[in-house]
Amino acid sequence: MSLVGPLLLATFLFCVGVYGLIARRNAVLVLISVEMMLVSVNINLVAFQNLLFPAEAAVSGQMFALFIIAVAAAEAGVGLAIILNLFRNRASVNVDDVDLMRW
Amino acid sequence: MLIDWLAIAPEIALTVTALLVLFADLNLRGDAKQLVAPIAGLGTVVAIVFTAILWGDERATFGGMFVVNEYAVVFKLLFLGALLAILGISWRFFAEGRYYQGEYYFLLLTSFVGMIIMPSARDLLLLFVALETVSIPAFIMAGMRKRSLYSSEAALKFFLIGVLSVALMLFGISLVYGFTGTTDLAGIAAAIAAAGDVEPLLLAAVMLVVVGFGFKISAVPFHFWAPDTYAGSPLPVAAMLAVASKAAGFAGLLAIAFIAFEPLAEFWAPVLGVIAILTMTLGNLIALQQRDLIRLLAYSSVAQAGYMLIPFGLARPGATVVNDAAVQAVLFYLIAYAVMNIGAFGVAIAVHRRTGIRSLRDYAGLAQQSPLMAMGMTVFLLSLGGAPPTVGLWAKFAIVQAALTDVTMFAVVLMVFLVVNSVIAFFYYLKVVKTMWMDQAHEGMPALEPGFNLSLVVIVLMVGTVVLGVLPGLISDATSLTSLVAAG
Amino acid sequence: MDPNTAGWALVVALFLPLVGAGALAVMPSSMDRQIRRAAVAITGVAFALVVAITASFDFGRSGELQFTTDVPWITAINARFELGMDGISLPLFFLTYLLTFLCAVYTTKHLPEPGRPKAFLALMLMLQTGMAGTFVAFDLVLFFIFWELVLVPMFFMIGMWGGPRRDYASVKFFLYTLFGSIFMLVAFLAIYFAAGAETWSIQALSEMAPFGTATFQTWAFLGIFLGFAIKVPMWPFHTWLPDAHTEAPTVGSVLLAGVLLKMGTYGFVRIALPILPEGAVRFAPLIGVLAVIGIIYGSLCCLAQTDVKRLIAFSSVGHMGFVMLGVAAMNEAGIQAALFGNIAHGVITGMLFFLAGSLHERYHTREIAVIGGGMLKKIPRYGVLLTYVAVASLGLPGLAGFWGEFTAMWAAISPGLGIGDQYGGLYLGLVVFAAIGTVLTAGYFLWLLQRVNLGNPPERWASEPLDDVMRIEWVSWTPLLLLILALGIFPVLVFGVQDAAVANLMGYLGG
Amino acid sequence: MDVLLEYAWLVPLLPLLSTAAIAAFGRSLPGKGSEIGIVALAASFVLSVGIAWQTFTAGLPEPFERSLEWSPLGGGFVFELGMLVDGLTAMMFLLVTTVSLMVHIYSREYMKGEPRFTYFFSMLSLFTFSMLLLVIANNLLLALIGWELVGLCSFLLIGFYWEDKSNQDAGNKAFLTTKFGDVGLVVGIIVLSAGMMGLGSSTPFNLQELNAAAVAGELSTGTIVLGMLLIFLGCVAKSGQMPLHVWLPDAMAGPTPVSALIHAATMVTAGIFLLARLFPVVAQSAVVMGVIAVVGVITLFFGGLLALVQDDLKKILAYSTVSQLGYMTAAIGVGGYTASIFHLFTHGFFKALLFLGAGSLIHAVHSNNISDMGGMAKSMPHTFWTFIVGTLALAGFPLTAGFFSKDEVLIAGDLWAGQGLVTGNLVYWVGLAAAFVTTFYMARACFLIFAGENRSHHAPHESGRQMVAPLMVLAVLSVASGYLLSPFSSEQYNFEQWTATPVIEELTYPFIDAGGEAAGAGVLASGSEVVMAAEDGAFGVLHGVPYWHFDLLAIVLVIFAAAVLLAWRFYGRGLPERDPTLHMGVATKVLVSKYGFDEFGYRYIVVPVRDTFARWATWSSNVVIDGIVAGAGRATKDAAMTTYRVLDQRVIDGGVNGAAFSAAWWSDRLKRIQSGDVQRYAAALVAGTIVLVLAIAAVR
Repeated sequence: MSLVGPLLLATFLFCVGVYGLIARRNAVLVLISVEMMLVSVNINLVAFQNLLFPAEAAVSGQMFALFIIAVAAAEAGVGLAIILNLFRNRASVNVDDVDLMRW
Repeated sequence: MLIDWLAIAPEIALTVTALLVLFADLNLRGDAKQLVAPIAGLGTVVAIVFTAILWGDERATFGGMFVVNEYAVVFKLLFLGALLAILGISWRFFAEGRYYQGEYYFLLLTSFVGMIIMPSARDLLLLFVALETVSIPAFIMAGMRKRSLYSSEAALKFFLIGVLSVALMLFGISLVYGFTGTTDLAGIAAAIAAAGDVEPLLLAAVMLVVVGFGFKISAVPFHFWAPDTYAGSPLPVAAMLAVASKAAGFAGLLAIAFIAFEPLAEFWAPVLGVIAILTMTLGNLIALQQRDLIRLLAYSSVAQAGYMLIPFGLARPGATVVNDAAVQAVLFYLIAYAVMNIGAFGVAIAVHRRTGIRSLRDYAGLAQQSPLMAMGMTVFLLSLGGAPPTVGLWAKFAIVQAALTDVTMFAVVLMVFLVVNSVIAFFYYLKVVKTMWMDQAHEGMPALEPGFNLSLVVIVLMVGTVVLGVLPGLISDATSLTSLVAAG
Repeated sequence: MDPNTAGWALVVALFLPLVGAGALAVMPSSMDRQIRRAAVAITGVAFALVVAITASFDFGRSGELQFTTDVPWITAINARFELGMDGISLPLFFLTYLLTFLCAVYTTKHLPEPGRPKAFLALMLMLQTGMAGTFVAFDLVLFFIFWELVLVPMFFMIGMWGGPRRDYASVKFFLYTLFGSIFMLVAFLAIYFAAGAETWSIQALSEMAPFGTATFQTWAFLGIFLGFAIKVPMWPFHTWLPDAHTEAPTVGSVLLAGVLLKMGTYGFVRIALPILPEGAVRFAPLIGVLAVIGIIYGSLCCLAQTDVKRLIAFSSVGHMGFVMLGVAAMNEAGIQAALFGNIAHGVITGMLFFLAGSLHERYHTREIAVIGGGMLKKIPRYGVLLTYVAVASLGLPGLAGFWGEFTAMWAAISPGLGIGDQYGGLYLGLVVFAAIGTVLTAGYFLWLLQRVNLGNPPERWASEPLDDVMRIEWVSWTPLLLLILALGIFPVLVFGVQDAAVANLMGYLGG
Repeated sequence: MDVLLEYAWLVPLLPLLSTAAIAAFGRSLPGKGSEIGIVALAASFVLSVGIAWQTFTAGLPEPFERSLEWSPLGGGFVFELGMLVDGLTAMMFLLVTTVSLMVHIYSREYMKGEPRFTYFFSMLSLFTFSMLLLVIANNLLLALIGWELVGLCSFLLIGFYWEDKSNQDAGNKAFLTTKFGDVGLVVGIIVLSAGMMGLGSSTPFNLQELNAAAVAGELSTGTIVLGMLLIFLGCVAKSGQMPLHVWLPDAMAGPTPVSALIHAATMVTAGIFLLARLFPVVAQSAVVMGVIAVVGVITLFFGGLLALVQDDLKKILAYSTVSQLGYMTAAIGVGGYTASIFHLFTHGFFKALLFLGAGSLIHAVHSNNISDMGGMAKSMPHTFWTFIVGTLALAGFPLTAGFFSKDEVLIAGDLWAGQGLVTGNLVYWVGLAAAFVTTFYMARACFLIFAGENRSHHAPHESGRQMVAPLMVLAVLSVASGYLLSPFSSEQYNFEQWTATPVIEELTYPFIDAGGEAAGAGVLASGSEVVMAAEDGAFGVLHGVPYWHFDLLAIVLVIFAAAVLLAWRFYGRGLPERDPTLHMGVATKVLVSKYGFDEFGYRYIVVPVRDTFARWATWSSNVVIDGIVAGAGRATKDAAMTTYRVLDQRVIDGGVNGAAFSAAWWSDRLKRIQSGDVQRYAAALVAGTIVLVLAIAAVR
């Protein structure tokens, strides 16, 4: 199986994630876009592992993917907590409103 | 495979302490909660003892993923020392601020666990885990003051930029893995060296990895979060972010730059050099305009990161002498930076905790109110600027020295920027000093009561700054021993 | 004391003031008197020690280092704690302690707003260690530390006890000098590596010299030149000086003019010339030209001043011009002249600033027009002193000022190291212009005297009770007044001490 | 017995000590310190007499030199504190100590009741010391020190009455003008010493070595010409030569005794003395001698003319001093070494006499103006005859000192002309013309002062003993001193051999190679008495005692008679109620109406001389040269202002500050990047990353 497909998919997901992070106003959506980026990374790793280095004993690619999933979960939790707290303080999850501090 | 427990003893000690703190906080009630701080301090001391024991011997475990050598030990000691200092300046702040001190100390310790792993990590995976262990608790700590808009805004900005940069870094890592088929730093270096001609995409991947750490050390253009986060989050957290987590970032950056991607130095060195120039210049110039002391310190710490990036700009593949000099310069600068910057934040906390003041103008006449604090601040700022007889001078000295071990045109350019920037920096450092000493105090300023721990920390750091300024040998001798080659 | 073994004496003399500063710092601010007395005691003891050192100095071997201390300091970079003293260091070292002592005495009665003698004197003592160290440090790194150590206390002196524009002046002083000294540091490191990264010892490097390529010598010298030229200050790097002097408190100005400026020339003679001879030779004509421009220019500016203190400040530019002209001559006589000019200017201008200070205390203004003359009638003793010192400053033979100026011109007529063959004409021109500078100097001093001293006091002062020179002022001034005369009559006091040392120096320069 | 010479250093030292002593506890003494000065001066006077006798009877020995190394100057060169005692030194000693002593005594009465009486005396002593130091110096550097010190004393004493501005200005003018000359002197000394260093001398300032080297032709012509011309500039300023004489008349603002001592007898002759000291060097270059001669001639003539239209007695004397100094300078320029210093010697006495006399008169009538005097002969007999003696000497009346010395100058010019050197003729003829002028204005002054009625508002009375005694002593000297070098003086012991030294004796002028009939430059000499010093037949300095030059004597007498008669014609009966000086139109009418001869004389001699020339000279002096000096001063001040305001404050300083400000400006712009919007941050971050990626690709 060719490496092109997975890589294209990963890149596409990643770019979507970046776009979402920059463009979407809703904090939750921003968070989701971040998750998409991480997922794309996982796809990359697993694809490389299986297609390029199937013989590697340490299977470090997939290991890495597993770790990323775990960490991503933690990040998502923390992120949601922060957003929740923000929503408590000001009844909005709109990222634009968050600009008290500048300069 | 069996585990070298002694090698990871400091990490274990700190983790256990963290759990203890959490447990104690859950079970203790009322003022008894105050106990958590001493516990944390005690645990840190234990960790320091373990680390000290490790001085001088070479250990590796987890299949070489985790390495202990002098380089790592120096870093760990730096982190643990910083931890002690931050505990010292945190205590009254949280005790009186009715914050969630139990959680705070737990998160703080956890974050530091990540930091002391960082210099030992010799695998991208471990580096990544350590980095996240540093960051995630930090995200929460930044938002510690739950009711404060500022605090939560700080947390959000910190979090978003953080995860974004991590994502970018991970993408880079995945590509690197794709090229080299391993995540072991030495292995990566070997693979790259073997590969011969260099793929542009690989270089791109390298840059993406750099971004991750660039965020941690708040190098331009990844620095935007820093001022807002420092300003918004509780001051001890700001101190921690400005010093410890920045140092952690440098530890990681050193590892990947001088071990994994050392063969590519000819490509990334100039880029990092340019980033250094941008960082120090931009940081200094913006700092000139700051009226809020914390923001001023934030930008100054951005500029400081710029100075510390200079040695990276000097790296060259295979040039062991230059690279070692560079690493030592960074290490030395980090230590000096930790001493003087934590001190500066300590004084800021002392003033702020009592008077709620952060605007520069309100520091007027601080000298009359509390000569000790004013003196301390003066020493720290002069040191940050690099005036003798303070350790700051030697930090800059070390960088210049590294730059001149083998002079190149680019090195000269970097030097000129360093000189000009140090002079610019004095503009705003002196501005603070002048306000404290030469302006008249406003009426109705509540007197300062820094409290014992804080005063102790400030005094110790102040003395340290000056003593090291007179006898830099105390650390330069240690840092000069530590070279990454031994660590490779 | 045996000059060969008693290195401790130098170390003690050097760090005594610093310790004293610490001692003062712990005294409660309420003990105003005691603090001032303590400062006098400290500086007095230090000065006595220096007198003892001078007494036991082996003048027969003034060319070699004496009272040496040499211990490892920063092993990582081979920096050593190397102290010593030869014929060139001794006079400056002595002057430093004398002036500081007198300043301490003076401060027992006079201290500008906002008082706070503790802080003031502590800073002064720190300053003393910094200044003195510069003259006896024989390791480039150590030298640099002492050099920079001076900045901070002086910054505070100007910034806290200074005049109305003190903020501007203090920051300007600090940044201006800092700027130069960082380039100097870079140059030092360049030298260190060019010489094989083994030693920072000035002696050793001088013996190794010349090393490095011609380009290296030029660039390294340029770096050092920036550092020292700003300190001297040479035209056009002088603009920090008038502001600093005008705003600084009396004691600050005295030390600034008396010692700080000397550090620049000393640096040129001790470091720049012997370690980078080729660069020095290449730069000599430039230095000469700048020096003479400084002479003419400084005097012209003096003619334009309306503020006594500012006038004196500008006169320093002119006088240091003569000093640098001596350096530019690049021969023994020139170096001698430069160093003598250093001492003479230190004593005379230091004294002038004392006078300007107490002038301000009496009239509460330094505007010549406001004072409006008649001081010889109103406060005759003071007027006589002013005349005496002014006349000394315009280089009258028989007083200290003459020897530096004349010998500088005399030496510049036949510059050494083969510069004469190439630039003989240029140097002749320099001498002529320098000589014209002496006329201008005489011009502005006489004019100053005419406007403040002579004539009848204007009525606004006629009734005012202004007290003549007070006892404390006599005490703190007499030594300088005598020194001015002594140096004028016995130039050998300085020339003789320096002779062998300068000869050594020229040995390094291959002259 | 050289023992006296061994102690020559005491001569300058004593006045120095007295200076200190007077300053220290002069006030507490009964005589306010004056006695200390007089005692000290008397002592050095006695010593000087002894030394003079020593050298006078010693024949022609090598100069007596003693020196000790005072200080190294670096490079193995030494500044030596040393004394050089020869005839010239002894002569100056005698002159300075005598006049100074007289002035000290005189001042006791003259300055009585003055404020700062004590200060005055200590300054007098200090001046005497400085002058003697300059005289005794064995090297140029030491001489320079003395030179500068006399300048300072002059400055301090001119401005003695510093309450009013004009005196302050006079003092500054004097100091600065001479200081300007010192630029030349200093650089000149440096140039010569550089030459000596080139010859490997370790004492490059030593006078004897310098002279010897010059005579031996070791010094390059360039060095000599450049060095000497520069030094001469110093002399021009100090000795009031044109065009730098402007300060001298103003210097009369000082007390009269000061004018007598400093601005007539001693200090102003320092320049001449220096030229005499360096005569062997001067004599090496035709250019130098030419310049000196021309400057001297111009000065002696036009300086004299200026005195014609003065009303202030001291100014008249001042201009006459200028003119007499011109004679001395000119004499040096035409090789009249002996003539020059002989005139210096005699002039010292009679000019001091005249000034002290003037002082006595002014003391009596409380005015400087001769128009306020008149008829003094009756009321002040002693002053009268002493003043007349002085006048005769100044006018060069036969058998007075002035006669012998001035005529020697003329003869020197004549002999020089004999070598086909035009400057010789200049000196001879212009010198004669100036003699006429001198006589005329002195006669005018005398008539207006002593003849006619008393025009003052006070009852004039003779001054006291302390003032008259010095007058008498000086009067005697004004006549006697001339006989040291006259047809009457001895073959072996006379002024010429007294002041000559071996170097001078063997001196030859390299630029003159007239073999055959050689004539002496130094003295009235010709024919049998002439002894050639140089074997090669080159024109050398000759010696021998003078003999009567009846032709010259005749001319002098005629001129004298003419001038006096002319003066007497106009002023003989005191100041006419319609003073011809002011209303010459009326005067002309009177003359025309009476004698055609008078009219002729008046129209063709008096008018041109007194009005046209004098007016022009006055104008040139006061307007042009003064104007230039003043203008220079103003220009400098303006230049100063501009330099300071524009260049220093704006450009240079502005640059420094500008850098700082621009930093602030940038800072203000840059900080706005921190927009506060987290997504912008993110965008920036991503953008940054992309740039990095591209950048590194570019690096590759």
